Amino acid sequence: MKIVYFSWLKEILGISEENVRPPKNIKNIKDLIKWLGTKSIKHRKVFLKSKNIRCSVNHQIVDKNNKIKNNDEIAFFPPFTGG
Amino acid sequence: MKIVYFSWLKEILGISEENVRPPKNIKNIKDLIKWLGTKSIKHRKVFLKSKNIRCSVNHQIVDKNNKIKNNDEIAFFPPFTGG
Amino acid sequence: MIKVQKQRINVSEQNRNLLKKRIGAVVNFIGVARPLNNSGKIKYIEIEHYPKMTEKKIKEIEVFASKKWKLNHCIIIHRYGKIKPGENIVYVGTAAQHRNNAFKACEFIIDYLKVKAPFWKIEQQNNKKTYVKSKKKDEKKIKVNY
Amino acid sequence: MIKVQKQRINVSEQNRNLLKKRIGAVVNFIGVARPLNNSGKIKYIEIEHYPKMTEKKIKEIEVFASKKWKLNHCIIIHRYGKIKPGENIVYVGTAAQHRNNAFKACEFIIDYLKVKAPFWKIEQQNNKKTYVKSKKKDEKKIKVNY
Repeated sequence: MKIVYFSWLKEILGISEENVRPPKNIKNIKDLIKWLGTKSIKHRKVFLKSKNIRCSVNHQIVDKNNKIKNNDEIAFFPPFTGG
Repeated sequence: MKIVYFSWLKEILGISEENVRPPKNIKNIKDLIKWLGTKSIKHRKVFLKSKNIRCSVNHQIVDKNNKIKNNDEIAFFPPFTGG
Repeated sequence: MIKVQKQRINVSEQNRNLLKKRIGAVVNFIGVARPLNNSGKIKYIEIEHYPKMTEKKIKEIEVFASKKWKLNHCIIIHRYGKIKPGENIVYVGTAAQHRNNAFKACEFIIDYLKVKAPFWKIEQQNNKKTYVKSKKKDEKKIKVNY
Repeated sequence: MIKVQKQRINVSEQNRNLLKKRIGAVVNFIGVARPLNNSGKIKYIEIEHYPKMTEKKIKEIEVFASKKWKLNHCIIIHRYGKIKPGENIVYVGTAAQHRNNAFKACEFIIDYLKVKAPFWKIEQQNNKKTYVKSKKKDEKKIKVNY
């Protein structure tokens, strides 16, 4: 599973993407956020603020109950500020 | 008193302006329209359609009860169609 | 800045003018002469105006809109004379700190130009000359009085 | 036509493209990088985006707006990378038979770009880098769902 980070999430983590293999009980985005938050101090810092984090699965915006699969590309980012 | 015509009024009358000296009882635009309508067959043709005619006095749009004075510039024209 | 002119409007030049001040949002409207009316092909349109009144009326609209929507810059240019299909007729450009104001002002200005500025259009076809009629819809759209 | 690009937007060229088809009304919006924020002068902004998602999202907005407002032509260009104050960031151009549609579509597109397209802005000042926060006002403005 590929995880992609943007904006301040990328800056805090110091990486723009990583490949992870979450355990089988991680079934949706909410679970994934909890699990990712345990990976490192930096991850905890990012995912503690998860109310301000938006997320996409395979380039579609989804809410946090969205199911996830092993070969998904999952992205975490703050609300958009283009235009 | 200078009368100025635009658009189809100008075309029907064959003139773009004329100087007139209406009698003293012609006090407002409504009176003036009636009086101008008696000047010629062409004038009658134009001023019979006076519901579709708009009017300005000294470059200000006015309604037909507007008073008029001897040295006013009065213009008659259809509704605007610019833009 | 307002202008009533015979020659084509140089849209690029006007946009450069609008963008000179370092503002957040620029909106512009360009009205283009149509190639057809209900009875067929149009050779050209011809716009007549009331010179002594035109600039004054457009200036009033500019001043009102600039104040109401806090514009940093406002450009209104309207042509008269013969205009071929596809050529521009009118340019309205607004620049403001925030896009809502730029949009509202631009739309207001073109709405008001349509019903408050002394221009009259003729559509010239092969054998026919039509005095364009004003649209009731346009007059109804105008709510604000100034 | 949509584009996500690093280089400046050639507004004149895009307006010429919009005007090519002989339509009645052209509206365009240009977003410009501001020179100041609440804490002072901005040296430049930097826009990051999500390449695999950006064009897809913008295309969705274009298709929706073109259909809803019967556009003859629609151009959306959004930049990413470093942008200096006064430079353009985004261009939205709409061409339609009637001006109401061109205005509504243009405003809709920029509103949607703000909250639906995956761009993130950083403001770089002398000693300070700020991740720009999204405006609640912008999110509230979006009513239509598509």
